[in-house]
Amino acid sequence: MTSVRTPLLRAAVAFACAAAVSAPALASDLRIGVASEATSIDPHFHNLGPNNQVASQIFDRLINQGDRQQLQPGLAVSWKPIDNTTWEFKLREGVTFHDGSPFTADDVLCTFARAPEVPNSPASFSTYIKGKTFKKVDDFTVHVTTDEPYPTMANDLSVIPVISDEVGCGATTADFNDGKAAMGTGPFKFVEYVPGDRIVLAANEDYWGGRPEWDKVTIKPIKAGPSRVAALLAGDVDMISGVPTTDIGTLKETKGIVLSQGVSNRVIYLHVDQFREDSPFVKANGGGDIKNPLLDQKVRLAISKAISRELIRDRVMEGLSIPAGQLLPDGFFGVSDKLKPEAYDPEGAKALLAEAGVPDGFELTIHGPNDRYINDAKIVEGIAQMLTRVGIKTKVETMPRSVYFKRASTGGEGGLPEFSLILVGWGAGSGEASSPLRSLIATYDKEKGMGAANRGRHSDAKVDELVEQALKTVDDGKRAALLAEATERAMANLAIIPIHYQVNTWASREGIVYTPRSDEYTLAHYARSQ
Amino acid sequence: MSQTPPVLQVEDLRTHFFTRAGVARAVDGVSFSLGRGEVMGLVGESGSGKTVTGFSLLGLVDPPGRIVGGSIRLGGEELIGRSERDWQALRGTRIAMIFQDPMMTLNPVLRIDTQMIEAIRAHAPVSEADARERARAALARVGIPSPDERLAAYPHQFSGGMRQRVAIAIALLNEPDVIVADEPTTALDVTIQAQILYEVRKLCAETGMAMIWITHDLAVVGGLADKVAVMYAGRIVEEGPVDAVLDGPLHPYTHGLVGSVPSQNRRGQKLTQIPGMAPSLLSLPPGCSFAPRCARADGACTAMPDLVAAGGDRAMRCHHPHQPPGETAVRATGEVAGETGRARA
Amino acid sequence: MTTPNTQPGATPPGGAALAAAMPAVPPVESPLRRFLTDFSASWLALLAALMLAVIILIALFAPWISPQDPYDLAVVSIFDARLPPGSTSMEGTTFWLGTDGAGRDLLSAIFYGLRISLSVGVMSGILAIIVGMSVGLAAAYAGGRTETLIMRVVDLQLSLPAVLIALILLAILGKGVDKIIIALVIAQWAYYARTVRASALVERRREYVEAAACLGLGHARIVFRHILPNCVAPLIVVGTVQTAHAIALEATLSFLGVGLPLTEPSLGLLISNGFEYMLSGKYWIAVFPGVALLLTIVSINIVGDQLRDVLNPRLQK
Amino acid sequence: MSVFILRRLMQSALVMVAMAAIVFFGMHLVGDPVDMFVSPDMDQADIEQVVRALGLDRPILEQFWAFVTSALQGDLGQSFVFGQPALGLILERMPATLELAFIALLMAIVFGIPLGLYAGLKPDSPVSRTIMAGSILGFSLPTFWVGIMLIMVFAVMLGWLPSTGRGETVDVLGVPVSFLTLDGLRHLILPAFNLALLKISLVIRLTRAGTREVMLQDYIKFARAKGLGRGRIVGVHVMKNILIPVVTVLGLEFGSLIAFSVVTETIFAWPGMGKLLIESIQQLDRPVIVAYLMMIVFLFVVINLVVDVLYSILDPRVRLGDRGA
Repeated sequence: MTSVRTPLLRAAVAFACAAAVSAPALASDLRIGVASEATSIDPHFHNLGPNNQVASQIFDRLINQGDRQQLQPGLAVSWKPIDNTTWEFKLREGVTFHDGSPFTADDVLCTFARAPEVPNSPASFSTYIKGKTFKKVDDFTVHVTTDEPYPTMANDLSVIPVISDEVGCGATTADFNDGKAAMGTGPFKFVEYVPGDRIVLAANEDYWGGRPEWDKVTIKPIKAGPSRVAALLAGDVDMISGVPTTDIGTLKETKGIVLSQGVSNRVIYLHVDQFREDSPFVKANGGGDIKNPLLDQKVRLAISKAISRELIRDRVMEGLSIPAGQLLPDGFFGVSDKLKPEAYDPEGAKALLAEAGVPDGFELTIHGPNDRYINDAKIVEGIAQMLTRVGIKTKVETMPRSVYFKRASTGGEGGLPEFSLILVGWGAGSGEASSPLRSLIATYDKEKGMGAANRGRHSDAKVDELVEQALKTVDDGKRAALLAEATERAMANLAIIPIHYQVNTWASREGIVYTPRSDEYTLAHYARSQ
Repeated sequence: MSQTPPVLQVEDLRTHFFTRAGVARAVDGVSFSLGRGEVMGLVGESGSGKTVTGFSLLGLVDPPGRIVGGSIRLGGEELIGRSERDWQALRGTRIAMIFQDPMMTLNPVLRIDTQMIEAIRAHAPVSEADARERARAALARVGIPSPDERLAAYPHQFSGGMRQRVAIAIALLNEPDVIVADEPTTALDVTIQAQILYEVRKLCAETGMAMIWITHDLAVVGGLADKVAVMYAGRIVEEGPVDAVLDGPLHPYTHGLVGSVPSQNRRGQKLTQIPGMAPSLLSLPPGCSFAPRCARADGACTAMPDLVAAGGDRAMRCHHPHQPPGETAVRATGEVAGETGRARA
Repeated sequence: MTTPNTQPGATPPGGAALAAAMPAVPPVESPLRRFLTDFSASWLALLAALMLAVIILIALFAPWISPQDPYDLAVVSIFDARLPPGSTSMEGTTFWLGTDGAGRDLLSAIFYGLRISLSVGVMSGILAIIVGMSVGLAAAYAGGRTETLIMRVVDLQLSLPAVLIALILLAILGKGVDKIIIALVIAQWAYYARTVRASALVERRREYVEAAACLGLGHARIVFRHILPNCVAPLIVVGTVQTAHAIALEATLSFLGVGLPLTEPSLGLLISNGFEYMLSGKYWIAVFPGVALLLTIVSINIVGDQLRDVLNPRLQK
Repeated sequence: MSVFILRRLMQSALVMVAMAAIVFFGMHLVGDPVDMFVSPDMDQADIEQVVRALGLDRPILEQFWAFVTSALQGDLGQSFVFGQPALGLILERMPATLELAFIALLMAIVFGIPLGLYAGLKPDSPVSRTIMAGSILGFSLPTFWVGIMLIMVFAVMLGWLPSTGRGETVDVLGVPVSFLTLDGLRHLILPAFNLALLKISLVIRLTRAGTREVMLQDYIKFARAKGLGRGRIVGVHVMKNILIPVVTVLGLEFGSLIAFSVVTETIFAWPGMGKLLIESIQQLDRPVIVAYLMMIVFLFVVINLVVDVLYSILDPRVRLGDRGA
């Protein structure tokens, strides 16, 4: 395919280069265009990507996550289990908040007391805090105890920003938003928050990790993809996140623009109805009733084989995805090194369908969101095309996430998931395979808090057992092995059908390099000038 | 009257409309003259070109219409060929116009004083206060009670008759030499019509203004005008002193018109009517335009008759005129005209 | 022979005076003929009407003239996605206008999209006319309190912008052609109600309606035989404008993500999908559907404009 | 007059209640906002905790009743997404939207009336035909398409104007406005023009139609017969007559400007309440949607009142009481 381009666009690009080169802001200013807006400066208000992203720059955590979500010393310099149910955290000394007050264990205690209790919070951090007792041993030592062995302690505490006892803990969300309480220890100080328009940060001269490079950081939410790209081309921002896949080709060829790409912790996969004999969106050819063929592992495997992940990568994602064979990309904790993406094999798929007793396929509707993941609706459409080609006559229905997720979770009879085959994504916030295993694969169980997002209701006692065991195993090596085993078993059964891992793209003007993060956050201190 | 030099002299005025369907000769060779204080009735059916004649006199003919020839002399000055700026300076000062429908001639969203004062200040550097005083006086002159209050009113607060008085007052503001009144009383009640006719007549006599009264109503002309011109299809077919023409019409068309007016003198007589309809100006028959509707028409009428003098200041355009009532009659009408002229003065 | 003073193009600024000066000519033409003559007085309007006819034909016969069935997922392949105009598919068909992000032949997608956009516009228009007409007629005919009440509702509805109403409704109703038609009808019926009432009021006060009532004709007969036919002209004018408006509105709603389902794209959805490609150099995905939509709306609007000029008695003196 | 205003307010209060009810119950049917908010790692108990905290576990009628009772005390509820009072969120973003809409309105008048006048006075000139063709285009082009083209041309290609955002603001009486700073003004131009385009076309058409009609009136001919200059005739006699429909329609269209700002604000990342609305719809933030609509209805009532007053000032034939009765 040759790239045909109108003179207009060529001119646009040429002008854009000139603009980008001739009108950069002061070298020490960084203006970032981001796709989604933080809803609050209060770091505990909502456990939500955009909010956490802003909080990560103003606040530190006890343990910070690196670019691949590896755990790094943050406000804690070291952490270790001192017995089966107690973890000890040694805190960093000599750290001050932006208002100059010193950081001590009191701040840690008050943080974990406040975080689960923020009024009106649509999703608090209580998940990571409940069942834990925090104890101050001295000003720079904190003990955390749990009832059972708790191996993911460090992961849990790596998501909660630490605020100041003095000004933060008694403050309301509004106090954070207008800056009064927004005192952290992070690399940047809060300057200004204009809802809908910008968040302005300034360098924390005394940051314990060294003064950040940027004097001033302006974060502008620009929701529409093309507008975001245009803002970069026009020189209104220095860097943007969430570059639409459609524009990557152009930006690559644009002088004065550099791209950074990195795999995300987000896997895009299909959830398959595995609990109903009579699945609402599966029909026999011609529309009659049929026993749900998706219950058959062979049919699920056929679906997996029918999908060309490479074609989706090349044609839908413009090269920006990595075909997936499990729940997290290589290199993350607890992934299996044995699992490879299912190869495209339409003939094999047809053979499997025949084996499963549906040689002529059946009729199916696949559902998906159209505003949640990168190119979500297009992926769904591509998958439907491929399934149709092996005989599963597939219709497509996509909808905004506002409607989709409720129906996908509880829209059916009796509050059960409504659909038969759905496209969903999962980002492992903690960077461990335990996260998707626990929520997506484990048997749906309210009591135990397992399988909360298991919309296919796959259930395998063996997997459950392995996951539960892993969640109690403190030893990292053993835990990783257990998680890998659980994953392998689940994948063999096609508990879910993984499609790909998202690859995220940032674009910046020449002279700025962004270190891509697998958690998709855009952080000013990960941008460096050359 | 005829000794004094005419205020307005129109000769061979031709105003044509250039439409895609062809050229409409709305006014085609109209000539007349008007002396100081003289009132001329311009009579004709709708579409006969009388209104366009009126507009031509003020240079208000809009495209696709255009004055294509002839001469209009106002106080001896030739107007045709003047720039729009010159015309603008003349309008309202030397020659003014009153329109047919009093409901439509005043701008509904502007107060009366605005509309009057602008008419004065468009022509002379008069102070606002002076202009207002003149406006007030003008309103008083046309018989509007409590003019001070009425100045601040909007047109919709007046009745039709009152509005026409206001329009007349506006036309009078700058004391023009000639007023063209285009059927100003047609839309009004008969009683109000009579009042206004009386007052207009009086004003002309007082100020020495000449007036062209355009109408289709011969009865009105009879009571108001000194002389009358009858138009048909863009041409004057008959003209002369008003009583002479009305009493003894020469042209068959005038004859028809007079015959169709009910009058006390002819009570019990049958009203005549003119058969047929006014012709389209785009498809005029060759020769006499009236021929198709004329009982007297014959082969001769395929040639256009000239406007010929018929004695006693009269002229007509016909190959087969009705018999003039004779010399005595002519003299008699002259006397009558003179008498009425004196009586009115 | 045409009468000069009824040509809208020839109506000069001084038309009132001219009309007064012109002799009346007996009407020699049928109303339809005169309408046609008047309408074709503007070559632009004629061109637009012609264009509209072509567009309607394309929409009607899309399934037979399209190279591909863009809704058949067995035919469409993402393997063919984003091919430039003139490319050839793996099966050998030529994509004259290229393909979109899902591998649909753009030409076919545009033909089918026209079909959906037009039917959404026309269907919602017709339904809105029916609703609006009934309400407007009821108001005008009933008078009194009923009328006041109805017209208050109409006023309120009119004061709320259509795009807002449709946006909220679609957020509640969800996606789909039927849903968007419902939303558009609810957003637009009031325009028709107002138009019909206005014309009906004028007609109701005419002598002939009173005469008909005096003759003891039934309500229905008076409404349908006497009042309704006189509301048709303004309805046609409002209807064309509103149809164009509905098509544009549907495009906007699709852009905002609450319009039609992705797999059966209307023109608006094609454009809003193409919007993503605006800066990408794959101009055809955005431009061709845009041109098609533009041509459609512009021709409807030009035709509507001309209809208004021709049917407007006030400019017709 | 006060009876008239009172009656209007009563009616709009009714509409506001009806609107709130429809949206309240409608949104309830659509989806569960909690599915949108929860973070992936939360288990079922945590999710239920959120549902309880937001009061979504209670029967819908009870929720509505709670909403109505607190609304009567001026509290329209807390945003699910922001955790702040919904009304406050809207009021916070309202100045940006109003500023955009006002500037757009101004543009509509400044560009629309002269162009429309010209086209009306010389309907057959090539310039007029161009103006009218342009207005049909302006009428037909979808706002979002024009928006991105404006960014392409003026921000990306020419680099004259910034592509997105609001720019520098200064506080006037505690309200941040951007038209008083150069930077703010530069940021305003493109989005305001984008929003105004439709209205410019509308004003051109209204003005042209009005001018053509007014120019045919006898009172214009009479004004010419008075010897008035063209300037006075067009500037006073024509203008004052066409201003009546233009002002009336524009006043009513101000509402639609605010509505269409949803599109413009999304494209230009303008921090107004339109953007808030579309985001709230996407996230099912019911309290904000309900509050937005009630706000809009209230705003429209005010606008309609202002239009009525303006109308009565412009057109002496209309007096206020006549229309309300």
